[in-house]
Amino acid sequence: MLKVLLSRLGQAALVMLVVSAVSFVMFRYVGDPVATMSRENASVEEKAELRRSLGLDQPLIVQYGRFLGRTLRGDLGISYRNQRPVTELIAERLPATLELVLVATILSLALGIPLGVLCALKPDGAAARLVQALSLVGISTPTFVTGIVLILVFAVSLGWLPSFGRGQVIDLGWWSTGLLTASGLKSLLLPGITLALYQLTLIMRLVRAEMIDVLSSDYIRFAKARGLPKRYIHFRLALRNALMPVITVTGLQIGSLIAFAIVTETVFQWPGMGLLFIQAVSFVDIPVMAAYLLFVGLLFVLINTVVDILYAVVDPRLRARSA
Amino acid sequence: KTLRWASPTDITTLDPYAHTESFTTSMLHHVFDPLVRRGRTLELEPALAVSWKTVKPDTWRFELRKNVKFHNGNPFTADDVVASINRILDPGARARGNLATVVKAEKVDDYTVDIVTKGPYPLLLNDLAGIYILDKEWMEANNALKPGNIATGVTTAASTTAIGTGPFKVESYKPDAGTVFVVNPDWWDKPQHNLTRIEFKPVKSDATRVAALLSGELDLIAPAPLQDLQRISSSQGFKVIEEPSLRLIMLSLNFRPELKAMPGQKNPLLDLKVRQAMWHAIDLETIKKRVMRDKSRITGTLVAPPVPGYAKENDQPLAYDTNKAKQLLSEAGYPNGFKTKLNCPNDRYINDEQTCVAIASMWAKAGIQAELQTESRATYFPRQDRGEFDVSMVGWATLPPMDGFSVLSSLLTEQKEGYGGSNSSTYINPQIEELTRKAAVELDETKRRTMLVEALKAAHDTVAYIPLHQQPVAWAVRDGVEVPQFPDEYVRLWFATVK
Amino acid sequence: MKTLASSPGFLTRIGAPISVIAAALLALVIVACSILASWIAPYDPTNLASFDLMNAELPPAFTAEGDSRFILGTDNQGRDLLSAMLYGARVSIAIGGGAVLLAATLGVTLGLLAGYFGGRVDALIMRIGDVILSFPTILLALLVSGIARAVFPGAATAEWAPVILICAIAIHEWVQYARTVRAATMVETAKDYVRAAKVIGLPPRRIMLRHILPNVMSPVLVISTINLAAAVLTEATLSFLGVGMPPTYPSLGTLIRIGNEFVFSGIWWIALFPALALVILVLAVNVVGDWLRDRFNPKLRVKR
Amino acid sequence: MNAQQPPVLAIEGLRVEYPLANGTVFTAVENASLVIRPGEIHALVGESGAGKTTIGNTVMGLLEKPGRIAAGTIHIDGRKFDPAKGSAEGVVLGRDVGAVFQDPMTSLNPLFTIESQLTEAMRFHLKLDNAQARARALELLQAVGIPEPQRRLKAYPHQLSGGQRQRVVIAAALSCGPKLVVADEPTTALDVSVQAQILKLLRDLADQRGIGILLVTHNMGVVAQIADRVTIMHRGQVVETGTTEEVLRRPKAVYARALIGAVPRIDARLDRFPVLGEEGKGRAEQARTELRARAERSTQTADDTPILSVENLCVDYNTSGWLPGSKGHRFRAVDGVSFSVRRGEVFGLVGESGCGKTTIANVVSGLVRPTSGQVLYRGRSIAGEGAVRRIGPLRQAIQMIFQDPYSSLNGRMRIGSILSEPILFYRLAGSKAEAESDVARLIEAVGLDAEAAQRFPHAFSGGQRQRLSIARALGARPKLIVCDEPTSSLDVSVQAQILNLLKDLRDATGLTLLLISHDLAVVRQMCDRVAVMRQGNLLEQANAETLFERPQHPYTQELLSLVPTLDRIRGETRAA
Ligand SMILES: Nc1ncnc2c1ncn2[C@@H]1O[C@H](COP(=O)(O)OP(=O)(O)OP(=O)(O)O)[C@@H](O)[C@H]1O
Ligand SMILES: Nc1ncnc2c1ncn2[C@@H]1O[C@H](COP(=O)(O)OP(=O)(O)OP(=O)(O)O)[C@@H](O)[C@H]1O
Ligand SMILES: [Mg+2]
Ligand SMILES: [Mg+2]
Ligand code: NI
Repeated sequence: MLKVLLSRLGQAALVMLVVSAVSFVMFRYVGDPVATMSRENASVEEKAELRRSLGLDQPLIVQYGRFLGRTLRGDLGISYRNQRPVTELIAERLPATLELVLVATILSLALGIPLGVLCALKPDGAAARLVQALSLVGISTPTFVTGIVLILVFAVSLGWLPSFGRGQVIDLGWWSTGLLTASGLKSLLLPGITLALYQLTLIMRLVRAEMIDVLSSDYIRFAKARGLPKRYIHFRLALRNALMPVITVTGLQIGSLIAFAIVTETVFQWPGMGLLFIQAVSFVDIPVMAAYLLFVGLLFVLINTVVDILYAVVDPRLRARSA
Repeated sequence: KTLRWASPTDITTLDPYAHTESFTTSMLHHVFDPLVRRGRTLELEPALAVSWKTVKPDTWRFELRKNVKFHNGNPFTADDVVASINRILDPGARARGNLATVVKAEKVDDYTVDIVTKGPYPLLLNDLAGIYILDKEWMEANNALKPGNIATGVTTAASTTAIGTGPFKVESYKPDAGTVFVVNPDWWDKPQHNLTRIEFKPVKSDATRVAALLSGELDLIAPAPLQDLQRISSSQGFKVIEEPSLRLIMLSLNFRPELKAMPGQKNPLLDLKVRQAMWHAIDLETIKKRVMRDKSRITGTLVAPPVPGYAKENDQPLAYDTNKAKQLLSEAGYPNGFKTKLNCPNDRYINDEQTCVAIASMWAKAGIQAELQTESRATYFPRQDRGEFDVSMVGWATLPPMDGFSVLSSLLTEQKEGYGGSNSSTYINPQIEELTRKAAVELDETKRRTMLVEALKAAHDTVAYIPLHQQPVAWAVRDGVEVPQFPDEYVRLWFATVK
Repeated sequence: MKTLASSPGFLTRIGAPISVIAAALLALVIVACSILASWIAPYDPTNLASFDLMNAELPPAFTAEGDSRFILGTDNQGRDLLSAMLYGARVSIAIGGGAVLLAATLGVTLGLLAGYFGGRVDALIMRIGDVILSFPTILLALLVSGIARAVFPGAATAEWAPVILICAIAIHEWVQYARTVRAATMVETAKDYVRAAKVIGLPPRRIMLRHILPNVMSPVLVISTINLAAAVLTEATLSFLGVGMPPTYPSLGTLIRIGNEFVFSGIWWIALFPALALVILVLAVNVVGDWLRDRFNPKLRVKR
Repeated sequence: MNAQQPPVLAIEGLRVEYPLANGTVFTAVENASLVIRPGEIHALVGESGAGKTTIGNTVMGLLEKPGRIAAGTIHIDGRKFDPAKGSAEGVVLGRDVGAVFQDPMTSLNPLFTIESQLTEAMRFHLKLDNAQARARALELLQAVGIPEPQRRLKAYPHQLSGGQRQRVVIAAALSCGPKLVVADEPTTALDVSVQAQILKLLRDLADQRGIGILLVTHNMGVVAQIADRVTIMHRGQVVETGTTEEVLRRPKAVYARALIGAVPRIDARLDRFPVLGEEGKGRAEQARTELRARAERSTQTADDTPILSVENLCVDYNTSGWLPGSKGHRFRAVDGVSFSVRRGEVFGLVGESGCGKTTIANVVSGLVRPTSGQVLYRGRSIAGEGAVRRIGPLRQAIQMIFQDPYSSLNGRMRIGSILSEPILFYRLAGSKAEAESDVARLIEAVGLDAEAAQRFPHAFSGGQRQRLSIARALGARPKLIVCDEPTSSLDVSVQAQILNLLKDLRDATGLTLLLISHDLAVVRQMCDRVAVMRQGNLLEQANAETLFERPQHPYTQELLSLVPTLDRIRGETRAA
């Protein structure tokens, strides 16, 4: 156990190292912080001075070396934009995003799995067709359009739900939660749905596809021969066999939603990680981007480790090799 | 009385010296006061300084207002001014360039301060209007006498706390979620507003902002997207207020020996006739009507009317005339036109991409094949700075000094000795160079303005840039909210009233 | 046109239900129209001189204020919307389809390798995947286009844009395929039929491609048909950020994005028609994909 | 014996069809009738592919997808079966009808423990709580003779041997006290002692609880031992039905007579297995002749050097928990086994179910890594210590027939491609067309129609799949075949043909066989030498004749005494 964990930690460190290296190459192409930081009227000399003071005039490799050195000392740097420590910025945004992703994931799993099973049971039924067609319409509509349409319907026309923001939040230590107030919960709904839509469709269709295969297998026939109730066969037995791709995809989705739910967070002005990141990109806030990407690298190694463990939980045949 | 309002950008920091964004400056004006400020008609008027005079060409003396208290109860004195000026002069201060010509501030007595400039400097008051005064005691107590410095890794409490003398106090500041201001009952000035509380929420997405206004979650949105104005003003209970902004949109032209689009050949843009042809070929009227929805103001010069340096006689766009354009091109030796690149941002100015597509299409009719590329501001501006473009879009608002000199010194002069910071197209005109340098030290305002006008005429005649229009500032409010608009796009809620 | 005519017969022969035939035909028609855009489109929207800003935002011909010259109306620049859509579909299909194909091929290959061999190979591929996942498509696209520009100076031109876009999207998307395929491969590798193939002495490559691949394709098909829509929309985002198609050559996604800005002001057609086209395309591809997927499973093959 | 009570199962004029992909319709069962009364064990025997499984599936309403009932009626416990609903009114599958599928390996869900799969039906049908269900599951496992039932309850299907899985399936079928049990070849993977135990269990259930049992089997000895009545099928039709005594002693139908005549004997070794007169001829025989002819002649026929030697082999299985790297416990499946097989020899490996036979086979074919010890092929170590890195060409030389034929055939490939794969891969055919004809020949040689190449594995009967998997092993033209229960689901006649073919190939080419089987009669007829295993250990190793005539180890003696034979027909044994 310990050995496996240690090796995963080592891998995570390596991933983060590569991520930071790649990001430094990338920063050359995302823009120039000096251009976004300096005044409109700034002279060439002023810009050069700014560049020098930030160390941006140094060769890339030197800049990277400095970054690594600082990071190893536990200092993730200061945002160019707000001049606040990057860790503070990320910690500030994490709760909002995690709550949103939680809601979206629960929504998409709670709806996607049963719908997928139903579609698999009656692949030619009218209801199944309708659900599938609707979900496809949902995903081929860009997120910003879905978001706006939801806002127009539920906020402007009906006035039931707020159109943006997190509503009232309660601070529990450093964690600010919107889950404890009515307005916070209401605010979660629209962005949650918007975010869940793609995931839901994907999960639904994956479940459906796998279930159709599983349902034709001998062990399901044997389960039927034992006279087990249909619901039990479909939702407990067969579903578990259909779960591998769902776990995989859900893991990936959770990771990318936490990190890059940019469009949804923008449309709903959700003060989360995606918004922080897109602002960092448009401001070319290199320290934020660098630390952020490191964080995301770690996040994905973590999530994928959990996913790998889940594989073994779901499928005993994989236990021997899950190292 | 609460005013809830939204704009697409957020306050980046509460530290007035740690940024260079005009939006944040305008927001912090609610919390801080400068020595001189702009009034309802944007004229400079006393604020924390009650009067001033030049004791020497390079030394200005300011008499300070008495009985002013900071939000934390500390009294306002000359020490605060000196500490604040020292703070902005620190090499780590991001806004230092806004006070570039100031050498130092000296306390004369508790309520008198001298400010020393590098030689004569006519625009000191313009600059000071954007320099807010912080509390020295508070800075000392919070280790914030110097602004945060990325190079040395120092952060200060000033980034998240604002203690000023202004009409409002910051109650809470949550980036991207909102900032709440409450009225400062002890403000030194007599309030012209009736607000007790301002809830500011950034809403980046245009459509969401409009939706939130219409759903009653906001009282004011600034700016309101042009294409939605129709819808807002036709909705019951809302109205649109608009005014042309100082920001002037123009096309910058490559004056290098070669065009990027035609490597190895002579740059046709070096020929005045070609530049005139390009101007003639743009149908400004249609762009105004269709793209800008009749809200913009067509301009023929490089500064907006309220700005010193503007002259009616310069404000003459070349008439739209495709045939004339073609003829000029033939005369210049390009009967079949030529190829160029046209680069534009797509998230910086109002309907910027649409404007550029329209221009490319109009030029195509005159035979100029413009290969259009649009991109996000983050990558667009650095490339423009590096001069990687042939024809590109530039917007200029002359802020913060709000003076035509800014156009001359940044856009029209050669890149050297602190001049020509944004002149990456390498336009050089000896006459303008000379006038600019003279105007820089001319303390006589009438003489100075004449110089500005003369220089801008030269720019017009040589088609240094092709000016297009002044962007509109359009806001939308719910009925009962009265907010004055200003061409510098500042939101000044100490003039606002709500019912 | 020959393939078009003969396809329904072909499909019925292999037992496709009528809905699948209809969907396949629809998809074919859309693809064919986009390929033939230069011939069938009433105008050439890429010819800048051909449209007039004065014609901007004209409603479709069938509405009261419509202009009979423009069947589906015009966009905000005065381009004929139908022509813009036809040309735009070409871009979208080429880029979306290309990206999905490339990503799926790459992802499936790496996923098979990781799942089959496990151990170090697996760890390496999966950690590369984690690195890739750490970057959003936007940044990868900036990187790809930046490097492409640096390596081939000519790559800045519009002709290269689709290639850059395909690479940029695929580089990000393959991970999803790889991880799904890897999971399925790990399960399949332990099964008797794979063991039987090992006993025959088949080399790993052949076992992976001939034996395991067909058994793990089902989630791949699901993901790729869904990702088609996502890729088309991603292209629009990337083009907006300046690494893709120029605004003078809008794709379906770009038209939707532009149109979206005008929906509020009652100019619905700019967004609606391209969105409809995209939805129809995605629906059709998914219907065909589902059917294909079922055909991969011989047990479901016989008509029910 | 309970002739007055209504039958638990009555089939009248049943006809079942499979529409095929090419549009034609295949009739698997034609006009079949059958009656089972309470307490009666009804044996259904017949040719492989005759439609036995199809009948069983139809009764349970679990006919594989395209299949359909075209005619006939079925009554279960007096109630009419409704084909539309797939069940009879008031008859609950699992509670009233228990089923044992032919393929026990694929019948168990790989993701759930034995315990959960055994107890769930009881929880639903008998409303037992967890503890009760668990206790009953333990009892059942004991009843079917699974050692260490406590531990096995926590095991997953893949951790059990073939025979153990089969017993779990039997236990599941019996768990809710059904009135009718459809048992499709329930003992194919069981050694004779366990088989005897299971048969006794079934007999007792029938006698004491009045359960009716439809027992599909190929083992005439089993039929003789426990069945009350027998129905013989051939090509989808019932050719004979009657009491066991009548049918086995005085079969009337030609096919029935031939079938019974072909039962291999355990009491004496014959040169060849007797084959049904008509079957031995025709295309199949021609194909076999060709196959023999094409097989490369060996240079040296007789040879004493061992082609395969297993030295001190130990194999441990780890059962790890779900956390990566967490330690589970180890289980030693093979414990210090040594033996060697000479070239051209048929070496038999017999023993208790779960004693490690398949594990040894897996090690030999390189699928499982030994914990210690090694395996030498022609003096070269191919597994274990000092194993050569690139086994490469040796792979062709050693082929394996899997115990579970169904799961060893890739469900998404046509039979044609499955069989041609080794041929093409090892370039044993010059061209695609030649490979195709090779495949056709192989298919015909195992007694199937060459048309089978076009079908997918799921469209075959159990025995047919087994033959296909044999054909695949032969296709690679190996030197050594590891046969894990190669004929367990074949009827005696087809079995005889296959075994004869293997024998012939051995004689002609010096093919070596490592034969794992529970059918001691087959072992006696086929093997030159035999090793007996129990609980991972090798107990005894001897010449076949010696072993069968004078078994040394008491376990061997016990095994031999339990072999069911035709002579001990049930009526007699009970009378005795
Ligand atoms: N993967 C595994 N994990 C744990 N135990 C296993 C595993 N595979 C097999 N075993 C155990 O190893 C023992 C030997 O199994 P093996 O399959 O070799 O038996 P076998 O002799 O072939 O039996 P049968 O005749 O029933 O097929 C059995 O007790 C079985 O439960
Ligand atoms: N899904 C299917 N599609 C087409 N034909 C099938 C299908 N399933 C079975 N068959 C055919 O139906 C016939 C009867 O099959 P069945 O499984 O009932 O045989 P069986 O008597 O049980 O034989 P065995 O003893 O070999 O198991 C066989 O010839 C088989 O090839
Ligand atoms: Mg069968
Ligand atoms: Mg076995
Ligand atoms: Ni026959």
